Amino acid sequence: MSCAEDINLLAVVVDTNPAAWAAAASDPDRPLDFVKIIEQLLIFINAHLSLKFDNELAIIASHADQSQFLYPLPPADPLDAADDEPSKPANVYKQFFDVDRAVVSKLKELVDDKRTKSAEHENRSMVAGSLALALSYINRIKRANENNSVQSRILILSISPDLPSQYIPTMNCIFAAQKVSTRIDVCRFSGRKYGGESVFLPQASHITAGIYLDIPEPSNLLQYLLYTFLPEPSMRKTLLLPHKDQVDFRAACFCHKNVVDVGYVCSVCLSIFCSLSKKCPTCQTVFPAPK
Amino acid sequence: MVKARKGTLLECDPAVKQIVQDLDNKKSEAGEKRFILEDLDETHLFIDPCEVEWLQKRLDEILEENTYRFDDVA
Amino acid sequence: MSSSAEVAKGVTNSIQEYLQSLPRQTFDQLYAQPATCLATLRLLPPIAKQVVMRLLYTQKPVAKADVEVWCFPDHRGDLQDSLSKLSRLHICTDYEEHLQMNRIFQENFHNALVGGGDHVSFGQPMNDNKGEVDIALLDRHAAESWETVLHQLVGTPGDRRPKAVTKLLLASGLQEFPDDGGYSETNEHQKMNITSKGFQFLLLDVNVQVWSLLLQYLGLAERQLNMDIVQVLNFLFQIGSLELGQAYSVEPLTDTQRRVMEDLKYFGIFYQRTKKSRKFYPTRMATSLTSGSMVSSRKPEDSQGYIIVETNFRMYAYTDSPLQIAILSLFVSLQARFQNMVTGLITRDAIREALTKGITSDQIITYLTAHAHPELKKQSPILPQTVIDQIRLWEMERNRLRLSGAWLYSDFTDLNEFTQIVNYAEPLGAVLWKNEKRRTLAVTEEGHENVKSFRKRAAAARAGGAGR
Amino acid sequence: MATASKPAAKVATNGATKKAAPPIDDEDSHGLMGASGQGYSWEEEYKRSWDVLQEDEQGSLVGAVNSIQMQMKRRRLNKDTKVVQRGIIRHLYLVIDLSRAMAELDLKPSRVECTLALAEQFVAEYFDQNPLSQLGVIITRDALAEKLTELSGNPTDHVDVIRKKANREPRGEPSLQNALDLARTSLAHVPAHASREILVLYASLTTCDPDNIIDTIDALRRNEIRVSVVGLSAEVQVCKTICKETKGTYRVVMNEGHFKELLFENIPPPPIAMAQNMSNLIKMGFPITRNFDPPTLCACHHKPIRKGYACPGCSSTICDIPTDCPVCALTLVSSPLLARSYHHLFPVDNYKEVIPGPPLPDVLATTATPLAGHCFACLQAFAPKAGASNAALVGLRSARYECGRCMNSFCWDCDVYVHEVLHSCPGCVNR
Repeated sequence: MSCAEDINLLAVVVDTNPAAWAAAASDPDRPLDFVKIIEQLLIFINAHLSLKFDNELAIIASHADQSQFLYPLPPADPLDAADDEPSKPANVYKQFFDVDRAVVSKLKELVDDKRTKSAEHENRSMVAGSLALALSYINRIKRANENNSVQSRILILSISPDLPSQYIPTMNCIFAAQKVSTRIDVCRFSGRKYGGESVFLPQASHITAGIYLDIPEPSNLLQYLLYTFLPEPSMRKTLLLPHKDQVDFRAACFCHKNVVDVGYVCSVCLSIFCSLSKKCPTCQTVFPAPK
Repeated sequence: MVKARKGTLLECDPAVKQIVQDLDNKKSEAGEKRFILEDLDETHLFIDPCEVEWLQKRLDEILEENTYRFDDVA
Repeated sequence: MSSSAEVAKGVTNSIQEYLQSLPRQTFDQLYAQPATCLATLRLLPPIAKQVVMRLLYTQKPVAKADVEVWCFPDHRGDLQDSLSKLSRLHICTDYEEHLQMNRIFQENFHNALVGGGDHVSFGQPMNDNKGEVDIALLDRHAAESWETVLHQLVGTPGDRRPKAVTKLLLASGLQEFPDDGGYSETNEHQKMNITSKGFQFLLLDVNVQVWSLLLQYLGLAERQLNMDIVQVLNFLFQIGSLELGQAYSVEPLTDTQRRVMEDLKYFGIFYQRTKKSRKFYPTRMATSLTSGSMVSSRKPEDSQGYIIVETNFRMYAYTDSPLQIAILSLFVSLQARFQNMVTGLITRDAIREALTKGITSDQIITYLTAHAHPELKKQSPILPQTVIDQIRLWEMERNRLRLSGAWLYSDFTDLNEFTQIVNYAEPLGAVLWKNEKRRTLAVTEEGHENVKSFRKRAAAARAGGAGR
Repeated sequence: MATASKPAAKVATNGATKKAAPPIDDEDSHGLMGASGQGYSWEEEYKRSWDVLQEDEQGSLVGAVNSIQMQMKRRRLNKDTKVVQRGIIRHLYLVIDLSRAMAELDLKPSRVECTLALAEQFVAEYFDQNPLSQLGVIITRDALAEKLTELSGNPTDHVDVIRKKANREPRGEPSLQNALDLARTSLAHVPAHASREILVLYASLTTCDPDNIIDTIDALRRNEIRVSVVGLSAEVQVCKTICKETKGTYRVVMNEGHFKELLFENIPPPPIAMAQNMSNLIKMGFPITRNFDPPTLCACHHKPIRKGYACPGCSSTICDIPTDCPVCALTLVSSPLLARSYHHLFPVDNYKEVIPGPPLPDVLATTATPLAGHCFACLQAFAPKAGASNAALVGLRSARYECGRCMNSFCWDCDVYVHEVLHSCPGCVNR
């Protein structure tokens, strides 16, 4: 089967956690401007669409308290209904225009949404939820094109720290992605006031044979995107692309969230602890006293 | 002196060559011009390019006559 | 097995070849339109696409050595091919050891990506308030028009025979006048005969058919109609980027482009409600023109496969289209026709008949594969192997003669001269047959000129040598 | 009814079990009618598949085909989703009968080919779902039992022995007792926190044993070993007894598809009975990957490797995990391996099918909360229930399922996907 005929599906997960972006904008060393990042991302997405007529796309915003499809829009969305209002100018390719408009207006909606302002959601990003949506969507596209092979991949633009409560769903998504050989590429921003080391995401890219890239210079984001993340999966055998050797497979204990080398695992629920205890706090199993 | 002639080189198996030669002879008997210009070897003939089309058609017919066939289901 | 991919490659190549034959200045004019840049990009091989994307935002020339290490060592050859293709299409130029992207291409492709610039190359949409034209109508229009063209090609009696179609079919050698008659202006409805090329054409995929006719049209436009080739090409690439079901304004088009539209209307590429309408609708044929691999991997519902071939050489075709049945009857002996299907046998006679018309076994197999029923497509190989082999065997048994135009050299007086010529011609691949004993040699027609001049030179040298 | 066409089962060994298996009563055999809705393959009549299909009013088959598909999919759902303690760390011996009875051709292409092919799939799937578990393979023929592989966590070893030609020839009589005893002694040293299981694929109706098999059953019970049997011919009393006594399951296959179904039922880890709960905290090491240049020798196989793991306990070099450190005996795993098992522990609740009621009067319709127009996860639009023509098709598209916790609606493709592959509810994860 030649790979020229494959349909390429790219699912982009954008971290839109307002708190993290606010912090990033005020970073002394490497300030990040959300609008500029999105502009560059949109060019990258258009580049993906321009490679082939058949290329498919999904963009999902991983917000502080929800995940939201930015593109494609859900059927019967009011934005769709008001289709003819802003007529497409003659100097834009129709597909690009649709994507850009959908992303921008949906993002505006998200930013204006008052619900997210509450403090408890601060610094959370629903990456696991977005991954789950992305995988469901990929599954749908694959089913719809049973006769053609669909090459899918996921790109995560991440800025927020890991959310320990999402560990299990995240891992479930990673294994689901691995099962359909969907690579998870990770593009991670980190500065003094944002980002920081992620434990989940390197595992995601490692297990699914994706690429993990820390962006050292956010102003050149577009170049990083075009160089590293544009080549479709079938090109990865041909082009030399960065890869991360050392992946931390150590686990964090459930009791103190410390990263442990040697831990104690409950034989019933597999929770990891850093010290011996009498009762498992996760599944309430009572352990016999150590002899 | 070296002689150069334009024509068509025909490569075939010996059986077909015999048929072609037979056709050539028949043509000559009928008083027409021979089309084989030169008999090169077992499997090669040099022939008149004008007759190629006719030859192909004729050969096809002869081979067809000699093909065993069973009646296809109607 | 992906025969449609091969076909698609063939078309892509023929477009590329055509483009490569154009002069450099034409390219600069072409790349001034972002839509053309986008369409050209989609014609490129995958590595070349990535190279373009990487160089797009690089202002300075990049050292070739740097580009080379982008690839794993065992794929360097592919990279070189891609780079040479880029330079032949004048997207990148080599300056000694550096690569520099064509500024015009760079700027306008960027415009395409960001939707910038002051141009109308992606078409000026118009509101269609009446909503009378929907996609189904466009599809029907396209299918009907194209079928009319094909019917005209096979010579089904009909009354719609637009001059433009006649001219193009003639120019592309798909049809010819019978030997006895001749073209006469007075008799336009004169029957023309389909050529063997025409039969082969019938078996191609629709997209391929469209493109091969369009390429003929381009040639015609340049040589006979005195059109500006840049405008025509830009227009063709532009319509590939339009959206199906959307109305577009005729206003921004140049006169040339309007003429092109007029000519191509008969092929079902556009739909206009009335002749003088200010707007036009591209059909699916138009919008899939530059769909990357040309043959879009996702076909609309109605063009799904309909042919089932069994190992016992029976063929069932779920179709009621007279054209498709006519095409099938070229190489299948049809047995029965039902309301929605025809059945037939793939017989030796039927295949032989097709072969005598100049159709090759490969074309038959490709056609059957491309139009195989989805159920059949689940198998691998798609067609039963016995049937494929048998069709090939039937072709081979016809080809018991191998013919090649040749020049026969004989009566060499001198063995030396003979070996001299053989030694000269053999490395050229010009020797078809030789016999040392009889001092006879057959060379190819292409090699004949070389051999002739070599003999002259040799004779002169000998004469000179003898004279001294 | 099933046994009528088969020779009466006999157990031709010692006195205690030497009685013919009683015929299965009718209730039971109805219970065996698999979810696939097919009967025993030897009972099947010549099937005229086209008679099953019925055209709808427009003469189309789409509706009929879809409703059949839907029935097939529906049964996959509705798994048990109660949160129960499960033995995640399993030690299982797969016992394969390779007696003459395996040469029968009632399963296609033959019993033995079918069994071994399914066994291969079973091994692969077993390790995929139970990454911390171990497996061994035992065959029995010529009245002997032979251990092909010791307990280990490497699927390729097991698949290799199953594929070996010498291990695929059925001959002689099987010995159930020998096989069970061999498995039992091999499982005896397994740590208490792990579950011990034996899975027997048994084709013969007899067994050729050296001793009283009832004693073996007692020994198995003492060792807390669970024995499950998948029978390939008719039900055999002795197998039923063993399974009952050891809390295993005994099922008899009806056809190839049913065979696979029954075999794969043994893949999810079994719940642990409270009485045998030997839960414990296990000390485990989480090694980090290391690259070696120049290559170094691994402590486990003494092969040169470039990439490996360092044991956090003793720093010796290991080539692959999961394993026990050959030097300090620490169990070495990685966090993803643990995570792979989590979905058994925290399953997603079954979604409820939502049946939109009859259209409400307009006044009410505006006040009632509208049903979502599309699937929450994949944006697939739900077709409105309109017109009775090809109702099955519409039913398929408009079927919607609702998560009881996040109240989001899903299409049935996503329902299946969430429960079979994703194991997290896309709606709940986003809260």
